[in-house]
Amino acid sequence: MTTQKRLAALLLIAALLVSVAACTKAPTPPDSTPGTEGTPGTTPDTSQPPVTQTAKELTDWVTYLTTVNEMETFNILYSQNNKELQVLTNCIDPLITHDNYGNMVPAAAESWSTDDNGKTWVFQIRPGIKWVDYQGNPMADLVASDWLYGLEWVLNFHKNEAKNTSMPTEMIEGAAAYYNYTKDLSEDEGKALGLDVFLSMVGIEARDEHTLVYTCLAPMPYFPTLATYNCLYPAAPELIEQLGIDGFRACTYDNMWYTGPYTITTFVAENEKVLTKNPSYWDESCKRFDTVTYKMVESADVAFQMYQAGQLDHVDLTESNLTTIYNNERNELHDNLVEARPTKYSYQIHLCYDKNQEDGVTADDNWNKAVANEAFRLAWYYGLDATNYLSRTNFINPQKCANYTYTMSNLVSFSDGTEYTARVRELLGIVPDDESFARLDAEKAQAYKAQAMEELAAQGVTFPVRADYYISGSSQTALDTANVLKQVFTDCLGDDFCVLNICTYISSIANEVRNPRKASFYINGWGADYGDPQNYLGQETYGEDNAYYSEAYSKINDATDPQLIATYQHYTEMVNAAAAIVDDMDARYEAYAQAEVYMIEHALVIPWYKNVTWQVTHANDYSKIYALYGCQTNRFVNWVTSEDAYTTAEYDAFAAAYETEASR
Amino acid sequence: MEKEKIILSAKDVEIQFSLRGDRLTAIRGCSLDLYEGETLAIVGESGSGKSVFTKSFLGMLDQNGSVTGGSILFEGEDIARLKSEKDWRRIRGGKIAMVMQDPMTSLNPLKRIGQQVEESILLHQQLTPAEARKEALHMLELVGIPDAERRYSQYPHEFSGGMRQRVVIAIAVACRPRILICDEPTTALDVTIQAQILALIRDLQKKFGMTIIYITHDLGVVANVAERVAVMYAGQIIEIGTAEEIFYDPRHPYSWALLGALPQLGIKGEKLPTIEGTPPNLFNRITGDAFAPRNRQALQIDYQVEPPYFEVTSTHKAKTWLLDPRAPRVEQPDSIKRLSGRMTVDYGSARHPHEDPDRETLIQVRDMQVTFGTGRRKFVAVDHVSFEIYRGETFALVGESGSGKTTIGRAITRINPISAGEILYKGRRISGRISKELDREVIKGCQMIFQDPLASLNERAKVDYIVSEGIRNLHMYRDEAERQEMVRNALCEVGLLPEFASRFPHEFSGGQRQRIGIARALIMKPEFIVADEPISALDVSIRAQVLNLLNELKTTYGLTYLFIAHDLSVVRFIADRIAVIYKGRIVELSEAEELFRHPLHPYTKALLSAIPEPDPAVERNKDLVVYDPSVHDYTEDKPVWCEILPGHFVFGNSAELESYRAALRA
Amino acid sequence: MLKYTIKRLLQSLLTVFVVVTIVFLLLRLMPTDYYFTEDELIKLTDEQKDDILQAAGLKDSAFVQLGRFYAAVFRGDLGTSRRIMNGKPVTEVIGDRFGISMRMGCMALIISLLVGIPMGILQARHKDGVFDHFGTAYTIFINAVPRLVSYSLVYILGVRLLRLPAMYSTRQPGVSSILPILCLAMGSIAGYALWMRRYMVDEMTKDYIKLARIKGLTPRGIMFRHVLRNAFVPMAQNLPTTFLLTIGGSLLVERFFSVPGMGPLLTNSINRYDTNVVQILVMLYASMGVMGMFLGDLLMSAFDPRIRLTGKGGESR
Amino acid sequence: MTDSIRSMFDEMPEQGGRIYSTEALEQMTGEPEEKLFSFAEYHPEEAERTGYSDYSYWKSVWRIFLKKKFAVAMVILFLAVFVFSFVALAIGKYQYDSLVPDNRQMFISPNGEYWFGTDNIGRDYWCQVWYATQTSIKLAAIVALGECVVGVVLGCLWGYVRKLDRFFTEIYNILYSVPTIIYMTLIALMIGRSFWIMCITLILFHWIYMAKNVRNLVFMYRDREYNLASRCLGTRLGTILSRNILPYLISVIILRLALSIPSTIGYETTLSYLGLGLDVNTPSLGILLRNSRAYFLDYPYLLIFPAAIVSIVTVAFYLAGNAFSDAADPRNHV
Repeated sequence: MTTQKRLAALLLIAALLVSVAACTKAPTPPDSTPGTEGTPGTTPDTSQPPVTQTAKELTDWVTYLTTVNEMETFNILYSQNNKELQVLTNCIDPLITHDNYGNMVPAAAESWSTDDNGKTWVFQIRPGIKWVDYQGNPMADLVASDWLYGLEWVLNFHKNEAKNTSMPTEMIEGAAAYYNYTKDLSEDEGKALGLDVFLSMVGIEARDEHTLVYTCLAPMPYFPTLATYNCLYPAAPELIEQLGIDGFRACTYDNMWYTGPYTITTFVAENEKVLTKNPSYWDESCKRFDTVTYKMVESADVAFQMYQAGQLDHVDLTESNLTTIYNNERNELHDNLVEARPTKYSYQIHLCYDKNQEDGVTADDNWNKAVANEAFRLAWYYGLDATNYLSRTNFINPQKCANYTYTMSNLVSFSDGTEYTARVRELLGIVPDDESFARLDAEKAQAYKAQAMEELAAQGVTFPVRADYYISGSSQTALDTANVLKQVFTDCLGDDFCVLNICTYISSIANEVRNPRKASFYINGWGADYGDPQNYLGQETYGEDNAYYSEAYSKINDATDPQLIATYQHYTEMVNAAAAIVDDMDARYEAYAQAEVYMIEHALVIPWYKNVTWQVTHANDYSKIYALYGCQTNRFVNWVTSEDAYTTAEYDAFAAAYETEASR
Repeated sequence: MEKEKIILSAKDVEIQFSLRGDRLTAIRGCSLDLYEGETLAIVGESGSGKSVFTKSFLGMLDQNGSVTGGSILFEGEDIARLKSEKDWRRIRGGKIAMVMQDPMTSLNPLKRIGQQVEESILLHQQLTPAEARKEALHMLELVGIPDAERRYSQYPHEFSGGMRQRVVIAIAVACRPRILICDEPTTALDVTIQAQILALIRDLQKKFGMTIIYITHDLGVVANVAERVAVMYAGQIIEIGTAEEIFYDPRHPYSWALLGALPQLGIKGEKLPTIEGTPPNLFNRITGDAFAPRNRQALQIDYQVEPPYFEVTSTHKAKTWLLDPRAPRVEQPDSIKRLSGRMTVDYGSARHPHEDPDRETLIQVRDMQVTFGTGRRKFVAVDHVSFEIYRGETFALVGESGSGKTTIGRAITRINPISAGEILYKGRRISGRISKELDREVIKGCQMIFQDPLASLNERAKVDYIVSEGIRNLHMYRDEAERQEMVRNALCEVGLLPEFASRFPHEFSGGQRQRIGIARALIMKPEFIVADEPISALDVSIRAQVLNLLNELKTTYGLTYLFIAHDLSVVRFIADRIAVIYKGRIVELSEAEELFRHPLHPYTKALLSAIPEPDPAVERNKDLVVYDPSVHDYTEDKPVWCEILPGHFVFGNSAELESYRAALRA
Repeated sequence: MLKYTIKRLLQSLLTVFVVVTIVFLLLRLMPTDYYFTEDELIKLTDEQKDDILQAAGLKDSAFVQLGRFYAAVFRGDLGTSRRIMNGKPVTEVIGDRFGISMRMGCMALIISLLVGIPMGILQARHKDGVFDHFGTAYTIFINAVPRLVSYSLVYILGVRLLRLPAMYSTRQPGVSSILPILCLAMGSIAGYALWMRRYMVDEMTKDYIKLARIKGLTPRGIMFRHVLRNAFVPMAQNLPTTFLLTIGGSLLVERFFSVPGMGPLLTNSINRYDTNVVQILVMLYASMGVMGMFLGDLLMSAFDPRIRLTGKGGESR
Repeated sequence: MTDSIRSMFDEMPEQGGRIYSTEALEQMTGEPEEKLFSFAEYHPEEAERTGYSDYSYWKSVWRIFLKKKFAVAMVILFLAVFVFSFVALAIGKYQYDSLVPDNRQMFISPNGEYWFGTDNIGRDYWCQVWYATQTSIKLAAIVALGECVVGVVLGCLWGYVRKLDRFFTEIYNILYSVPTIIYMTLIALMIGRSFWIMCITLILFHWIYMAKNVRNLVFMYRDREYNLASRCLGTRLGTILSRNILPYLISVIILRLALSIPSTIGYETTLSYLGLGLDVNTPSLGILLRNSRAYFLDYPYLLIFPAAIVSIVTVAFYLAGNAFSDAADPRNHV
């Protein structure tokens, strides 16, 4: 090759490399507001006097999320995941939010009322709320019709892609029809739809700028609790106009509009996001941080190291961290171990009543006969000691995780302040105990076991009964937990009765396990969507399409045992009767409690545990919003914090104070 | 020869290598005086230590070797004692330089030719870069590189082998060394190029007054360049003298053997004198004369006492007991006498198969073309070639490397597919798709012997398997016993011991391996054998063995050969008819003696003139004919393949043919 | 030259096309449950899931989707992400991330070239010396021991002893990049040192080196004028690939140190069934792969005059 | 002896040549002059035998390999670890199959009862580590063998059959130009994770490198003269490949085999770390390493034991492979 050619080759390479390099031009550094600069405010300030009761509060909060929990969308109407909602809930105000005791408090709606036992609901929208951009510049006024646009968006198949439709379609008049109507349109037609058809079909209207009216399918006394949920959030038509349909769905932190207490000012995917106080927020009285920073970490372990390095203000503890700190009294964090509040999920053992063999086709008669036998189920109910299992989550106070009811505690309360699940426990005769699993009754368990073995042997059931339990093949934690569970079965019921068989699925529990009905039972948690026991108990009814667990898990509708079916039918009647009571809430709750007790006493579903973990933190969890439904929990408003991490003693005091205050 | 100044004096040099835990004594007490300005040739077979010995003058022994005894005096210093690279740098280049065997690898492929020459100029002559560049250009011109200005900035791969060797020589000479060691500088080159390089070395020696040590295994080459000749065997110089003395009056039986084995001195139809066996294993201690086991005229004492040097003349010494007055008188062999003119050369009664009316055409090649590659990379290796081979003859194909001669051989044995024309075997077409039976018949009937005895045997298989591979494939035996018998017979046939069957090829010497290759072909009882340069990779002493064997087999079995060679000297000895091939075209084809007597095509003439004659008197006075393809002007007058005399074909256009006819008439 | 370039580019295009099609079809064989988050899987009914998939266009047959995809690509529309960041154009999703991967990768590349190559040279020059043994031990350790283990070691040493940040931070890109860059460079230093040494040792046994010695050239001169450049040629072939692959980022390192780069994007997008991102990423990686090979050949031809880039492949003669 | 002859030689100058004295010669050899200076009998067979060389390729390979002390030591260490993994399981106080989680025993540092301590759910780590060692070695060995078998067979075809060249080159490009992790992820998510799936996928994506290597060698040997000779003799393709070419590839195959083991183990750990490796029911060293990732700052022993074993295995094979490749290079047979 001649020199020229070689030169040409070199030039070509250079050109290609340069063009590649040009495409990779260093991204502009994320906009950072002055407030977010510098180290977070947790650096211990040595010049401060020793800790006093009136430790200084934090003005900036630094928290973390694991990278798998990175946001996938900024559109709150589109999101169905906690990972986005926990951030976005700070950005846009709902009609109603909660306080730290779980009470509904006004947000964008100043007040709400119904005149017909909950068939139509009128919300008075607070005047003067502004939509702002991410830098806090006012863009438009928030008016009642924004909720119309918001709901239209949600229900329009082509705009929100079928996300978040389940609750509105179940509750609001005409919502399902409108959804189906848009689904049949072509994409372009659907996207072109305005409010006209929507308003003519769906039970929602804006009487004036500040009056919003919803019409439900039936009287729904709990409808306002739905108003805390993101499916009933507003959307600014101006913004939709500006960004276009696709653009609005894919809005980003720097082009979306805000009405909430914070705006997102920095976002680096999988690394960091910063929320900054919204200067135009309507509620000037509420306490807010100047900035809230989320650090995205690869694992909880990394978070712990960052906490130790003073880079985070709180951290949830992993098994190993907790063990190390707890077992070593001289550990600097030993006194700072504090228990978090329970998460909103209530975990149950969901039995499958129409199980198949491993081939997924032929029925597993042995199991189906056994599980239809009430004595068999009650042997589990009374015999299984969850303590070791609970220790997986909380080995210091395992009983804090004990769950004796189907409904999650603190969901609703009677008018006298009695908490609903306390009433259920009372009816069940269970007194929670810090030392042992209160439900346990070895004698009864033995008796039921003997009875079940006798009855079932007569039906030709062979013992031990094999119970197939499925876990994800990729999760080490699930395997560890399953091994513990297996040991629990062995220890409590003996290997002659029932043996746990741990199986794995690859990717989809629905396709691989649930639909072919390969598992004997599932341990699954349910978090409430709205504030009514119906949301829990309605999932287990017999013969009803929208009973999620009956349909997807227990397959009770395909069971054949007449006695079992009768029991279920009775339970279903009790639930429906309770649902029909819409004028007296106490009576309604009492009826639900009776139904729940019936369900548990016949061990149709076996309550199992709830999540109470340990942490070290600079924030008082009891000052945070606490709600079991909706998406308000993670709003950074009115938090009580301290420059020094709280101690176990301080937290115990908080808890005690909270209990007293709550029961008042 | 008048006494001149001794420039370098090696005394009792002993060089040892450690190899696989053993010690190998490569040079066993070798002494040599080198005179200023002379050209000394060191001749010997591979493994004789000629190269190692001279490398020790430069400190260029391989890592595992060292001078373990003796001294090498150069400029008043014993350079055998030098250890560090730093010390050696005083000697290397500026004092003693070297030209290595393989020009293809001895230039840095990534540096411009000019720079590489310049580098040694800058190292050894105090010149500015500009002057050095001028000097480098001058050097390039001096070694005969035309258009030096342009060539200066080219890379080695743009040069042919001969040109590269010229560059290597230029680099060595540019150091202005006092001694230039040429280590087989032409072995890797074509005959015509070899002749040119030899001439160049002679010129340069005259111009710069260097002392030259010329190392070669080929006595024919020596006659051309050397004033003095040293013959080495098994790490010792066994005879040394002026070129005339060594060629006309050699005294050591090994020198006789070496000279006698040259096919140039052979008589057609007769056996060449050979040296049986292989050189001794230098791992072992050698007692007596190392050559004794291979010497038919060895004396008892040869096996027991190492002979001293006997001075024949003041310049001629030989290390053999035969010169001892007590020893019986042994006549020099006939071939030596022929050389020294005491007998006349007779090429014997050549057969003329093409004149035989009953001749049977065994192989017919018609208009054959072989191409490699496709599209723009298409390369025509053989271009419309036609010839016939008659039963019982030896048909030789001669040409330089890359001329397509091997391709023709492989096309006939169907290793390479042909792209046009056809090949007939006993009148039946064997090119392209053929029936199974014919395929079997051709496999049986046509066999091949390969060039490189190292590469042509499967190192990982036993001789037994190698030899019986063909009969296995065609199931040419009834049972295992018969197969073994066939293998044994084949081995005996080629002069190997039957017990060799259970050994692996690496245990054999080159000549033995080549004979295994012949046995492999022979066992098929073929009628026709393509011998692809069967001797060119062999040492001179072994060549004769193989040539004799081939001739013997031919008479025994009535074999027909297609003998491919690059060297006309060998061909003259063995072939009945010769075809000369140049760049894929046969340019001349004729009965052997006719070709030698009346070469027509200029390329044939060039090839003939390049044959190294083992006769200093002839060599020194011969005119080298250089072939220049541009003499042909084929733009208008297209050349044709024309039978200019009965049995004598030549390729040329009408004008050329006319001139050839005129030459023949003259 | 031009003709060759065009031919190579067309060939590369074909390879990329085949790779993307294969991955595209493989993706469609994946269970669609990956499209949903755990939160969604807990609550959504199969019907709702179907609706969502239908809205996302993932319900059509694979070939219809493939046709649509290529039609869009042909129009220059690379589509939008669905699960990495909903609705964000894939180009932006990738654009956000590859800058950081590339900066880090380039730093590591520069460091490893600056350290690895001199290390290889020194090792080759002082073959069998103390430094050579030390270097060899290092290369053996790095090459043999699984990366996970050596990164863990770096992690422990860096975080515990040197108190370096365990996590990449956009606020202190300098300090927090030390450990990831160290991990990245650690391996490639070993690679460069190993190959440089090997090629140089190989080169030093060549005949032309003997000739250079015979000329009287000093070992230094031989090293710098002859060996170095020749040994560098085979290294040069891999350089563009290595360079381009820095854009791809290192999955392991970026996961380890929470670097918001390209590395984890690929597995994340597959895990989340974000088909558009996967396809474009595969297209990108495949193009980089083939471009790397092509540029490598070009670069080699620039260094090595023997190589003529004509016809197929960069074959030397 | 040479010296004594020379001195005699110098003392005895005579007219034309210089001669050793008869007396001295007779004395030296013990034979009379007439006998010494008579012709010896000539044995052509002896001449044939002289050049016999005792060089053997494999013997030399083995000899040079043994010279690499460190590599040999590492191989012995590896063998010790491998054998010990069986012994360890037998002498351990707990059986892998009957391990029970026990939250009172979690994170116990190595002691007399738990030689390698306990893990996060209180199970003995000793038997887990050794069990995992066996799994990993088994996996690596199977993958290495599989790669070799597939790679050699297809590589031979690739190299020998010119028509297939294009096809295989395209496959190579496809596999080479895209990070394997894509395919691995897809497969893990589609088919799942298990020991055999892992084996097969690793073989599926790695054979090509072996094949490429083999192909280049076959290319080199394909047109060697001895293969031409075989073709000339009508030897079939299969026989040529297996008898003529394969034996030359053995050293390369062994090298690849040895180097494939550390790379497989390394790959397995990476994949396991990413959650794409074996399923959690089949503990390999990779899985243990991944699990320890969450704990190693608090409980370093959970990392150290598997890491040390992984390192021993991989370094041993790496060194052995390289030592072997040095030894197999005929240039080093000096």
